[in-house]
Amino acid sequence: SSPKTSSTEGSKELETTVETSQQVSKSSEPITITLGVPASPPTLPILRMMESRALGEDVKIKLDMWNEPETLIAMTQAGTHDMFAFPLTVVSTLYNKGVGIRLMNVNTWGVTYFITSDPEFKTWEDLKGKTLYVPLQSSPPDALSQFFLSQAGLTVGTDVNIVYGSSTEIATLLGSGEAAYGVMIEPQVTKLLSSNDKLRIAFSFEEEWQRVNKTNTKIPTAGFGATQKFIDENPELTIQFQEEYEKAVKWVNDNPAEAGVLAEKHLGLPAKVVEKAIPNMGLEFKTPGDAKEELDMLYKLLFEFNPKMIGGKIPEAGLYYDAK
Amino acid sequence: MMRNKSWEKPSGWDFLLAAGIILALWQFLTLFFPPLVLPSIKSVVIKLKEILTTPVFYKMIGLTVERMAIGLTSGVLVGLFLGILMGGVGRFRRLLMPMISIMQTVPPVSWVVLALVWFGFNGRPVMFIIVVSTVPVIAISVCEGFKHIDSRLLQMARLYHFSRSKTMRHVIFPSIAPFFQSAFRIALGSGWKIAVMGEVLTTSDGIGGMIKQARLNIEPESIIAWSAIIVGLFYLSDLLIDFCFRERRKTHA
Amino acid sequence: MMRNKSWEKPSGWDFLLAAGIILALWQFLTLFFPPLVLPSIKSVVIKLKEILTTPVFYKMIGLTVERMAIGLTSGVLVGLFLGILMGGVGRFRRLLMPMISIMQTVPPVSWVVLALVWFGFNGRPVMFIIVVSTVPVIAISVCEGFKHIDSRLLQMARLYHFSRSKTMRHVIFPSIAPFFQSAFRIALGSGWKIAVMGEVLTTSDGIGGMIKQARLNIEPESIIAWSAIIVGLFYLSDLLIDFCFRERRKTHA
Amino acid sequence: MLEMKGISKRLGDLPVLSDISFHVKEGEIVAIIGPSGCGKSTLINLISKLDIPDSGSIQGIGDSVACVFQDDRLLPWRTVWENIRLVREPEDKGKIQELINAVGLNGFESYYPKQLSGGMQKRCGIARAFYYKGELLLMDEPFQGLDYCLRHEMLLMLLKVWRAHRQSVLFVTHEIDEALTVAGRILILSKRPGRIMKEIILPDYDNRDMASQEITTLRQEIITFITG
Amino acid sequence: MLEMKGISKRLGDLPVLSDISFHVKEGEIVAIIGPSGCGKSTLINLISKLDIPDSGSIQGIGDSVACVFQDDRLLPWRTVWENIRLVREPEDKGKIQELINAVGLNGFESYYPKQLSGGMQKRCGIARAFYYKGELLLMDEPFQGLDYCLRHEMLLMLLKVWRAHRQSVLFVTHEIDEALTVAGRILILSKRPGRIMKEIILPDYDNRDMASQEITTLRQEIITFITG
Ligand SMILES: Nc1ncnc2c1ncn2[C@@H]1O[C@H](COP(=O)(O)OP(=O)(O)OP(=O)(O)O)[C@@H](O)[C@H]1O
Ligand SMILES: Nc1ncnc2c1ncn2[C@@H]1O[C@H](COP(=O)(O)OP(=O)(O)OP(=O)(O)O)[C@@H](O)[C@H]1O
Ligand SMILES: [Mg+2]
Ligand SMILES: [Mg+2]
Repeated sequence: SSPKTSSTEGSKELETTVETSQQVSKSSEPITITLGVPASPPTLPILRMMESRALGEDVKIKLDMWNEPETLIAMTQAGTHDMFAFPLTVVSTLYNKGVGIRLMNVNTWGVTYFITSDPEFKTWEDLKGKTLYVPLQSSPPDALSQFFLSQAGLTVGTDVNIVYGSSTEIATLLGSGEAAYGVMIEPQVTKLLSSNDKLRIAFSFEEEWQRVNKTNTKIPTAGFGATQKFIDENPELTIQFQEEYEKAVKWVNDNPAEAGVLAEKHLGLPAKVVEKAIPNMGLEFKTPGDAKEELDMLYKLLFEFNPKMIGGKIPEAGLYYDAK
Repeated sequence: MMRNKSWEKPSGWDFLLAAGIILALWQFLTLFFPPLVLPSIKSVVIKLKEILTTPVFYKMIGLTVERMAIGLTSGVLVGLFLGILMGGVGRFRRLLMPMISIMQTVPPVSWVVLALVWFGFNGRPVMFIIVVSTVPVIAISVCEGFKHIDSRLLQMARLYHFSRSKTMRHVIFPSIAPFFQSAFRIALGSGWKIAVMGEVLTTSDGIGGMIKQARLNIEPESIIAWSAIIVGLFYLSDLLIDFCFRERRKTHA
Repeated sequence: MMRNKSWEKPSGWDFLLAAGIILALWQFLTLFFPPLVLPSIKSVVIKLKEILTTPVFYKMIGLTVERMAIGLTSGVLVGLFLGILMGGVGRFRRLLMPMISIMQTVPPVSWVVLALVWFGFNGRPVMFIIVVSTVPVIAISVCEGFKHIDSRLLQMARLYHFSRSKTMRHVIFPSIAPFFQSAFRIALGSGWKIAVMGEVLTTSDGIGGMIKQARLNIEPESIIAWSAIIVGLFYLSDLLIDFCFRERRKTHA
Repeated sequence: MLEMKGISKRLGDLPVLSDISFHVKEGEIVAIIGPSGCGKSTLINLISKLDIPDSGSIQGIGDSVACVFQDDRLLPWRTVWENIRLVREPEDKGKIQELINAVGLNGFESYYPKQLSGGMQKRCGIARAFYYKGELLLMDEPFQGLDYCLRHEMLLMLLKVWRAHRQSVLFVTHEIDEALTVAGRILILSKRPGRIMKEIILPDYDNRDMASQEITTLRQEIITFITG
Repeated sequence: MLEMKGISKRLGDLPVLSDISFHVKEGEIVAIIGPSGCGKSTLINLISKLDIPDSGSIQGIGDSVACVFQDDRLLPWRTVWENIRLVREPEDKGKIQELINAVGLNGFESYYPKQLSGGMQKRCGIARAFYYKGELLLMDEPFQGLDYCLRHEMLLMLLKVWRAHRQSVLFVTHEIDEALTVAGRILILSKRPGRIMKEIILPDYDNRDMASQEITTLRQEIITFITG
């Protein structure tokens, strides 16, 4: 692949350009929004917003990456960061643990796929007597996998053996043919499929979810949030951010190639892979109000699976940010 | 040797004092940091109680203990063997040192996939990780110890035609013992941490698996409670090994 | 001291031979494992070339080198200081050893949030992680070294009223030097690994950040290439430190 | 100067010294003779405060005691010059060189102890003790391992230094002739546990002739005493 | 037995031995006398193959050489008994005890070297060398640090053992009387670099009387030679 720039590298570059532009409009008061984001799909719209200066010349966006939960916790606790992109489990847990944080929108849906190299494999029932590789025990993909397995009448441990690993290791094992059945998330799915043509997506969890529950709701995965403090201090900017973010999500879906280039530049993700993955990444903007039904379903399922995953209880409505 | 009274085992009082200082510091820091950053002593104690009264957790502890015991023992034996080879024969040192350095400097994430494919998801990669991090510590120390063997005693052994094994037992081992001991102490201490990190990396059971889950569920008090259990295990193992060494010394001296 | 010819620095040939063995082993293993598990030598070399011709990567390497240099230096100094305190005064040893043990056994995930909140997201937690893992290695070794100081020389120093600092410089330091050296060698070797693991845990730049990215993108050849760079850095640092030690010895002997 | 009263000492289970009382006057050279293992070095340790007696009192020792140790105790990682230099500050280059010449180590100033022969190490220890200029000089078999000529030279040097500075000297030896040459008094210790068996007062240095009848008689007396 | 031809040796930059040639016959005791630092211990090292000469040849040494080292070289972590026992297998308990008694270490069998006095360590080294029963016995100032009586006893013991086993002995000493008592021949070395200056052949042991005129003359001869 081609040379990549690192994330912070990119953020610094942007800062300087923004700073020079600030000198043009000295009159208004400049403000910096500090974001904590993982190198994953919800970050793509932010990159677009930074490039297009969607929030105007006075608003500087500073990106910090979080990859381990510790970093995110520290970001929420140190008071240094204003907004975050995070999985919906994490935001619920943090909220339930008393962190002053709001979910502004849900932006990622689905993204979990069942990958296999077994040409015979058709339904969950075919897993009987097999080993399934799942990234991260007690993560939503695990909860969903177990949910689908039980719906198919299979018992974990006796009918199906589940092996957990980190998503990198699971991907590697699938790609190298050491594992035949695995659960993966985008954008690694796209990367994985391009590395081994025996592999195929057997089904997306989204479709399974709709099939099993007989609905047409989707599975919400991740969203964007802000601290209560930031919202209180910058109500207008928050609304503006929300609007711009929605636009940026659309832009990413409409311009996967350009989004891929941005991802490579700032996140170090390969442009081609991101471009190919964007249609599968389930990027869609919904306010918490609009996504209420899906959120409730998800949280209910996770709560029944393991309450600790969402911080012990289904989050109250206070979690959801409402512009009005 | 400088063996005066102050070299005896920690007196109980000083130990309690040390524990007190640590707890006081902790308590003090909780005044400044929110519980997600630094959980309160109380919440950790509650969690600890929960862990220590739940049978399934004993199984997890047992798994880690087993991995640690096997990994450390093999690592120490291999390290000792390689250290003696390297210390005794310059050629071996020049050949093996680069490999030892690679073992030591390459982060586990680089070869953990290989270890998983090789050993499976059954916890054996954890042992492998412990071995890989123990071997260099022991081997390098032992090899360094060789440099400081009194060559006059080696000459004596040669003159009196000590067999190779006799020279080993009576000249070389006692000379490198202090180096081995300090290395062993280091390997034992870090071993527990490495066992847990290996578990975080390659399995979902054992203490590492519990910590991984606690991380995922954002339960810092649980992470700290498990860490306290690791520290406790370290102390137990330290006492045990001290006891064994002392028994040995008694019968051999 | 057993300083015969075979204790000289690795002869070039043996080093090449060692490198050859490692590469051959690698090549051999690639026959059995798919490239995702163990990438081919060629793909890694290509990646290495790419890294070494891209300026921005030098910045990443520089970041890691800087963190390592600061972390290791502070860790060694603090470790030396604590080791001397513990070795010299039994009371300090009993008080400090539990804290050293905790530093050593508690996995970084337990306190990394605290470190992040405390030191910020600027890479300083990485240095802190290096310090925390270096201090016990040095302190325990130095403390162990104290046990093996020849008490007859200490008596001599007392008789001739050596000042405290003179006794330090001329009796104690030279006696514990071999222990310090072996500990330093261990800390240096593991230091690079720990720096990288610390970066994986707390930042997204430096070599650790690059490895994390490579993991995310499932590019094992990139992971291995970066690991090779770490090994190279270790060798450079080892040479550098060897050189400094030798210069010092020249002027002081 | 030095006053020991009723000193006893056990090492481990072994009674090593038992009820030792003696004194060394200001500017006196006292020689101690006794069988190997009777506690002479232990006695030296007690006087130099490196060990404490089980009972009895030691008095009158100032703070500056120099010692030629039986086992040398040179710093292995320092050169001959450094080993000597370190015991007194500021460095007196002329004096150090003079002493190094006197003990015949010139040319070996920058040798490390392990590069010296046994006798040369001993001599380095002697030079160090002299350089320190203690009020009390303890010497534990200092000329052991030196050859016939050197031993004679060293004795002369000791007497010369002593005449110049008149420090008190306590001198452990196995050589009766050495004691007869250099001491003002000789103490003879018993087998372990060491007790003082006999004290022999020697004639003035000025009218002491090693070939004289008096000395020959004394020598014979000592020999009969210790062999008998 | 032992035949040395044109041996030279440098240590560092220092020429230590220069063109040494001599021999030791089967069952002969040869004493070596020489100033401190002249290379006697270096010579012993060469003979015991612990070091190699720069030039010259050493021949006729079998495989079993015992040595009383000048610096003892006891294993610090082994007891007196163990230090002796280790040099020969299988363990001959009776013999070990006999030797320990002979050197006067009975009661100290389970002491560690650092718990012994200097002279006692030396004696432990002597017992060890005797226990080994080498064809060639090298002794580097073996009785240094022993008292008058012990030294005499040790000399007698050496002669007794020698009479029984007739092994060859090379014996370094600074004590002329020791050499005169025990040696068949005496070699006198020069100052560093050591060369053989003089060889003195002594009368038969059977008609050797230390008080005899012959011995007195020899002693005087040696003294004049080394002081001259
Ligand atoms: N650390 C110790 N533990 C037990 N016994 C000891 C210790 N140190 C010395 N001894 C014993 O004390 C006795 C006297 O020892 P010391 O060194 O004083 O003898 P010495 O008169 O100097 O003999 P030498 O003339 O051989 O040097 C010896 O019997 C020795 O075994
Ligand atoms: N490793 C070394 N490097 C340099 N010179 C050395 C070394 N070892 C010994 N020498 C020198 O070799 C010379 C002879 O030493 P050796 O020990 O043989 O003397 P010796 O005759 O046994 O003296 P002594 O009677 O004092 O024991 C000494 O001048 C010493 O400084
Ligand atoms: Mg003594
Ligand atoms: Mg010698």
